[in-house]
Amino acid sequence: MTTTAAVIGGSGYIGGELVRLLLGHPEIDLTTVTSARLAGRPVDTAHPNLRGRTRLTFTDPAALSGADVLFVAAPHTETMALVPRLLDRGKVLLDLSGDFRLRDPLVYREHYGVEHAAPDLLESFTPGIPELYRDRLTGADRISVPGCMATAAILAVHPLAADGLIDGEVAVDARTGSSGSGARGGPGDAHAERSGAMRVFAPLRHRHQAEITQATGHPCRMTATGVEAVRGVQVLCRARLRDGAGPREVRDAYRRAYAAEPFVRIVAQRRGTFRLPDPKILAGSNFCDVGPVVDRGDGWVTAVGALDNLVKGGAGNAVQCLNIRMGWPEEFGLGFTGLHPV
Amino acid sequence: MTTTAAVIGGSGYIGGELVRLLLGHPEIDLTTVTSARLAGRPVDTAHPNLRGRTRLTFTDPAALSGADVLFVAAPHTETMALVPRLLDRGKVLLDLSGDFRLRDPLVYREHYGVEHAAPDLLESFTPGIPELYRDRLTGADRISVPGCMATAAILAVHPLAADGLIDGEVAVDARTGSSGSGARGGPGDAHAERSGAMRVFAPLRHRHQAEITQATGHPCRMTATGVEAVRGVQVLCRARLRDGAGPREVRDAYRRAYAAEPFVRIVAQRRGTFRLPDPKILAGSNFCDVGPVVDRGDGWVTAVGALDNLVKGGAGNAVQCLNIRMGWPEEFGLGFTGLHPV
Amino acid sequence: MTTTAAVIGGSGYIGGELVRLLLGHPEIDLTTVTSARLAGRPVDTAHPNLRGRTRLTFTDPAALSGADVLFVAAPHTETMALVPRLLDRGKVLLDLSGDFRLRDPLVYREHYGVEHAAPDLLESFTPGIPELYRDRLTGADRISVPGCMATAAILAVHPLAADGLIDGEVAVDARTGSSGSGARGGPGDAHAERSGAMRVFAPLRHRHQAEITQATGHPCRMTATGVEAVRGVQVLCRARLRDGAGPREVRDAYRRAYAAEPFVRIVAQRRGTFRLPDPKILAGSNFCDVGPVVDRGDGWVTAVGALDNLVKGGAGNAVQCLNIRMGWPEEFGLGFTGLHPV
Amino acid sequence: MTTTAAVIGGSGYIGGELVRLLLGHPEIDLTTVTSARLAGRPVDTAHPNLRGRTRLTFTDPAALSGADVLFVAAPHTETMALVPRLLDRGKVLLDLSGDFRLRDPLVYREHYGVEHAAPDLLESFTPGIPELYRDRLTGADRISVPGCMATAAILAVHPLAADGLIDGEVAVDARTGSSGSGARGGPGDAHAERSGAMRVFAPLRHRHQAEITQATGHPCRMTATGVEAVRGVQVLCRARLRDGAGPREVRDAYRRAYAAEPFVRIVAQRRGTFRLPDPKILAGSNFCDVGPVVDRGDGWVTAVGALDNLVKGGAGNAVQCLNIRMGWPEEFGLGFTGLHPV
Amino acid sequence: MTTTCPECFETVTAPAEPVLHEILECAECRGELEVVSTAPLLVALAPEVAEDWGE
Amino acid sequence: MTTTCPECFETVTAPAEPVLHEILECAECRGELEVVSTAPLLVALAPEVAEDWGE
Ligand SMILES: NC(=O)c1ccc[n+]([C@@H]2O[C@H](COP(=O)([O-])OP(=O)(O)OC[C@H]3O[C@@H](n4cnc5c(N)ncnc54)[C@H](OP(=O)(O)O)[C@@H]3O)[C@@H](O)[C@H]2O)c1
Ligand SMILES: NC(=O)c1ccc[n+]([C@@H]2O[C@H](COP(=O)([O-])OP(=O)(O)OC[C@H]3O[C@@H](n4cnc5c(N)ncnc54)[C@H](OP(=O)(O)O)[C@@H]3O)[C@@H](O)[C@H]2O)c1
Ligand SMILES: NC(=O)c1ccc[n+]([C@@H]2O[C@H](COP(=O)([O-])OP(=O)(O)OC[C@H]3O[C@@H](n4cnc5c(N)ncnc54)[C@H](OP(=O)(O)O)[C@@H]3O)[C@@H](O)[C@H]2O)c1
Ligand SMILES: NC(=O)c1ccc[n+]([C@@H]2O[C@H](COP(=O)([O-])OP(=O)(O)OC[C@H]3O[C@@H](n4cnc5c(N)ncnc54)[C@H](OP(=O)(O)O)[C@@H]3O)[C@@H](O)[C@H]2O)c1
Ligand SMILES: [Zn+2]
Ligand SMILES: [Zn+2]
Repeated sequence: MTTTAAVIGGSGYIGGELVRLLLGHPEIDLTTVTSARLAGRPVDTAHPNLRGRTRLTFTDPAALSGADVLFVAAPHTETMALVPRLLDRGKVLLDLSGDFRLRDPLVYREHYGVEHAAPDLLESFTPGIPELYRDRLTGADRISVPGCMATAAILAVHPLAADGLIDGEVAVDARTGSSGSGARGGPGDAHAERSGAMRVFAPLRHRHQAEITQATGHPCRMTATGVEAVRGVQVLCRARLRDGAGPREVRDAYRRAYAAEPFVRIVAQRRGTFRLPDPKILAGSNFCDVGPVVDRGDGWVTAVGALDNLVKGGAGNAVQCLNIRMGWPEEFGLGFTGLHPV
Repeated sequence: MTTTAAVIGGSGYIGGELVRLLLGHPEIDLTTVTSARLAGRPVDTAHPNLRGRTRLTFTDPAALSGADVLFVAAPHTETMALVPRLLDRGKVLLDLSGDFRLRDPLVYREHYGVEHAAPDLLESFTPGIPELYRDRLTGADRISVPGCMATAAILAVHPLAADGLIDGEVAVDARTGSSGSGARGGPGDAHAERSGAMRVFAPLRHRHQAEITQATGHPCRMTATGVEAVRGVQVLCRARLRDGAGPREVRDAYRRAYAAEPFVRIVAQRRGTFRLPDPKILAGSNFCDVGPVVDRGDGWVTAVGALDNLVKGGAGNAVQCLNIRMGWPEEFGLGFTGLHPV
Repeated sequence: MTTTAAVIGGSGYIGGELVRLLLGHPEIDLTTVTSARLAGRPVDTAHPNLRGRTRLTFTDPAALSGADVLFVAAPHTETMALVPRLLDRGKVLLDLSGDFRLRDPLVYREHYGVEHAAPDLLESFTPGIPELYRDRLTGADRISVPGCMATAAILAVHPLAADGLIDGEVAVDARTGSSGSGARGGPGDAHAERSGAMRVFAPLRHRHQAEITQATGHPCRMTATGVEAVRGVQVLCRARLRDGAGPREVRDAYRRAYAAEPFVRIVAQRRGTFRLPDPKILAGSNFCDVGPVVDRGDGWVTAVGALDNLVKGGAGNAVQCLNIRMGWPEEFGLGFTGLHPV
Repeated sequence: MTTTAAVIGGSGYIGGELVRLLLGHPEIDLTTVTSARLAGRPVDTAHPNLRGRTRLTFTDPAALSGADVLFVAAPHTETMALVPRLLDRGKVLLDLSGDFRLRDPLVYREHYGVEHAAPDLLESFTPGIPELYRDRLTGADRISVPGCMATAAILAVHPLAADGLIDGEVAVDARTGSSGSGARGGPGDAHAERSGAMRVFAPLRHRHQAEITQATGHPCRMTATGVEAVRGVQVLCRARLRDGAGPREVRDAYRRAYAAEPFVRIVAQRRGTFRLPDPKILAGSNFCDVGPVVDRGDGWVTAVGALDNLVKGGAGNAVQCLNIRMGWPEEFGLGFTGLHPV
Repeated sequence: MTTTCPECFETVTAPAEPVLHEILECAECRGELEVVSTAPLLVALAPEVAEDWGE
Repeated sequence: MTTTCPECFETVTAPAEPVLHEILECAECRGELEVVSTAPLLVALAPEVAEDWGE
């Protein structure tokens, strides 16, 4: 018996990626995809890659009846008003916005500039990070999937933090493609303006730094730059190794943390063209590649992380969380391995 | 004594390019740049490359007082209403829109879908094509600069047409970058949608084909595809050689036509990476590169043309026309040669 | 019981794509991947997207023992010497080079500049075009997969040709990404030279035109241009409709030809951003999108085709042919639908 | 009376840019451009943008006779052997390699892995950084132009360092386009591999960090990533403000340092698409844009710098240094302002 | 009338008779400045329109 | 015979009879390892081929 699923915010970039993945998922029957703007029109109107793969049409969000699983892919600050009304429409709810990621409503207000509208719900959400919270996810009915750059940074830094190998602050330098800002762009997103840009759109205090701190326990200083790419996030995370920690401890920490992980690969090689994580070869795949480099001279470590912001940085990660929650094989719906060259 | 100039539509892409070129022109004093949307704000708000090069602010079009030379870079179908009101504000007017390019108002209606609002003015405009009409331009007070893809095709085909080397129809396959659609893009111009695209936006009857026919005397069948580039137009023009015409006649025709032209280069080489015209190396320059290839087997010729749509395909060509009109050296303001690599 | 497969030329771009697809194929056991240059080293050395997906290492071609199915992805003009030695190493052989595509050795010499080394084998190969030769493929032990641009053009034109809707010559204007020239580039393939280029590398008589003529029965005049893309081919094919053929007949022909085809989609829409076939959204997928546009005024048709040169234009098409040959579901190994945005 | 100039290493990317700039320089007569590989062939063979602009052919380096000014644009570690033999061939020598940038031969060995071949000459070179050493450059006969990323970082950090506003180490995160590696690429530079990449090619201890330390007096920790671009370097430099230093002191420091600089612009705006330095709009121009952002909360500053690696990061900066040395207006030959959009 | 931009500390020139809540643009940092007092002239920074990338 | 990669500390398996100065590749970090002693088996990291960008 299949499980029914609905995607709220199905006309957006994350919504489209959810639809793509759920259509290929052996246990899921995707029944509803919402869009107010495109209600009644075929889903492939917004997602031309799905032509020939589905005959679904968009449902107006107001007409949503319910499903076993709800994926919410709506804008932040709007989602916190939506979610309370959605809770009884599905058994499991996965939110991909920023609204239920931060446990502390004060931190939320600091980073999103508005008061949280449903602070009581915050504690009921489990962070959608399989590599850190797999056990809790098996029983979670409300899952909040982290931000794309946050996921890359958390997975890049986690082995160091978990093993207590680093001291103090983590500096995160993030680069992202244009799909990270969603399908509703402003004038700065026009191709002629954005193409080939290196745009430091967040020179400091990017919102995701609060998520990184929450997950790793380390203060975080983060910048974010838009570079030429549609999909793809890369983070460079620097931290000081604590005394006694060196290349061997670092390598061991990564191996231990990720040996059994289906979607994290350690990439830190000495030869070849792709020596460290590069999102170029990850488009469409659910991998997060991570790789540490230790400066033997001065005891700092740089951990590189890369992923596809719409997959492991969003829709794919949500599907992986659901697979864990339902007890399905973790790879279901996530078999695509990425392309090279591309 | 310098000549004063005004740019109407100065916040757009063509307008910005005109400002860039006119600021570097030794005979011109750029006094007015209009924008309704940005009136009062610095010109470098819209054109960040001009930071430190000008302190001009945008003037509301309604407040335009006048100048010796007016460059009009406003949208087509709106320009024909503007121009009559502008005629007494300047001695020389150069229009860059499509509104005064076609001599026949019926052809205009066929291609622009609306009735021409100032048909009586059409005959008073001289086509801004130095290579074909240099003599007429020396005395022209109203100049209509052709479309970007039209210019490339006209210059690519002209030697063949002028020497009567081809018969019948010319098929033009045009490719263009994203700046060709101006600064006010729609959803399809968003980076994530437009990046890496090969978008056949005009599978037939692109408007520029009427200009090509008018200038070359040959019927024209034209398609246009948006490819990944911000600047740059390339055309492939195919025609049947008339009997007796072969490689030698073709080469001779190009040499004769363009030997003395400052901004047309014949590029048809047998070695190297850039054998035929490629707009990649033309960004910012006023060159139109053209190169014919004759199929010795079957008597067809393919003429390739390339240019920067904002320069030789628009603003630069307008400046060249003005230089001719004023009796200034034709290269004034147009000295930039293009970059490699880029 | 699974079927064993070997990839000869496994370090190249087509080879890597074959490995990717075959690793995901439910009936295939990929046992051997050859490379002389990288013999003994892990397959993911050349194909970093496969990290974590395979532990195979490259085999020296000389040490190849055999497999049920052989995929040959070696350079043209070299493959015709290889194939005779390979015939007894496998039950089914699929060649992806140009060496066994043209039935007539004289046409081969004309287009490849050398004498064919194994002309007697030519007739024994079945063209790997499921949409035209599905029946023959069910019994074929030697399959020659067509060229990437040829496949796009053949599938774009086939319904018109099969229904006798067009007269005379077909003009094909092809655009291709950089992976089309394989992993062994020359100086012109360097990123700084190739990026953003519009390089007319074949202004006339591209080799694939002979394949198009052979498959459609129409003479073909073909140009090919490298544009900015890594993967992706697009063709614009123009032909004159015969008297009496119009938009309705054309639409019907496409529907009839492709109604039941799993990997050809008819894309010719009047709204939206992706109205006609665009390879941008096909990367990694086995679709060939085709779309005809009829000029009601003058009775010409432009058929647009698009595909991923490494998938439907090569490796994916080969796998589809094998699926037919083996009686497996045609989609096996080819489920990836493509991404948007990307 | 014009000054004669020669470019050694004229077939490379820096060499080509020098040729472009020198051909447009009103005081320079470019007499010699060397290349061993292309000796005797036209200069536009390597630099197709110069077609129609010069009839020079390449000279074999062995046949170099001499000129008033020598620009040396040869590979590092090879240049230190060349320069001693060149010293008597010209009055002024400008080296663009890394060989004469570091005053201390031990630091050179540490970063270049080989012993310096001409350590006695090191002290005789003046660093080619007009903004720091204009006075010394007026009398300099040997000038060593800094590295492209080093120049961006030095100019971004200099006002902070000069005014003593920062403490301790500067962390530099650099991004660069593909032309930074010169015209002789390896397999990793192929378009299909490099396009769209985010390649952390120097996760630590990039050579330029020694130059940054030497010029600013601060220890430097530097990473470098290749991103999608042909031209363009961007650096993010982070440092801790010393007690008492805040936004006002920082802004003042930049204004004081660069008020009169012709080629440094302060870009740190609160509105618009290009708020902080972005190399996208600098291609071909000699500007280095710099912009500081102060975190009012925690007292750190992030200084962003951007330039075109071949111009202000190399050839243009060399020409500016020469202009200072010769007492010519500093803008001679460097008038191009950059394009937008592009 | 002039005052100082609270963002970049550049001098900002207001029209002769500034109006309360009028918006000025700082020529240096292009920040939008709201006139919050006219005598003396005082301005406050209007909120920055942030880009919303990478969520 | 096995030893430990000096770069990534992964176990490296050498052929049965390793030869002095033979080059092995570490399966984990793909570093080139030169056999510097055979009994006991010891390997040293061959120099990395750096990319040379941004000069
Ligand atoms: N893009 C990324 O890389 C990424 C990664 C991880 C997480 N996220 C998060 O995922 C969410 C969606 O991002 P996106 O990039 O897909 O944005 P998007 O492309 O702009 O899509 C937004 C979607 O939300 C819908 N929507 C808007 N307001 C709504 C409301 N009040 N109620 C219900 N639906 C509403 C829109 O539907 P209509 O058609 O009705 O307008 C649209 O389908 C955001 O919270 C974002 O922060 C994005
Ligand atoms: N882009 C090209 O490659 C190219 C090449 C050759 C010719 N052209 C032609 O040049 C013209 C401008 O093209 P573009 O690409 O620069 O377009 P654009 O970027 O959209 O700019 C249009 C400009 O026109 C102004 N404008 C709009 N309506 C106006 C009106 N009613 N009166 C006065 N000004 C008005 C706008 O000013 P506000 O700030 O007030 O909105 C803006 O400055 C078009 O006719 C186009 O066809 C374009
Ligand atoms: N690229 C495309 O879009 C495309 C599409 C359809 C068809 N094709 C055709 O597919 C074939 C492969 O193309 P490609 O783009 O993958 O080229 P590629 O990247 O250059 O790869 C060529 C492969 O052939 C191997 N090879 C070279 N000489 C060989 C020989 N004498 N015997 C056995 N193997 C040999 C190479 O292995 P080593 O490691 O030993 O050098 C390498 O694995 C070509 O015939 C091409 O025309 C290509
Ligand atoms: N690319 C940048 O962004 C950049 C920026 C600043 C500084 N630099 C520095 O500038 C120098 C040139 O860089 P590039 O990017 O232009 O490199 P490139 O494109 O590889 O060019 C190197 C040039 O040096 C010549 N050459 C090689 N060996 C030589 C020798 N032994 N004697 C004389 N000439 C020799 C080559 O000439 P043949 O034709 O004879 O081979 C070629 O003209 C390097 O030191 C680089 O570090 C580069
Ligand atoms: Zn200000
Ligand atoms: Zn290792």
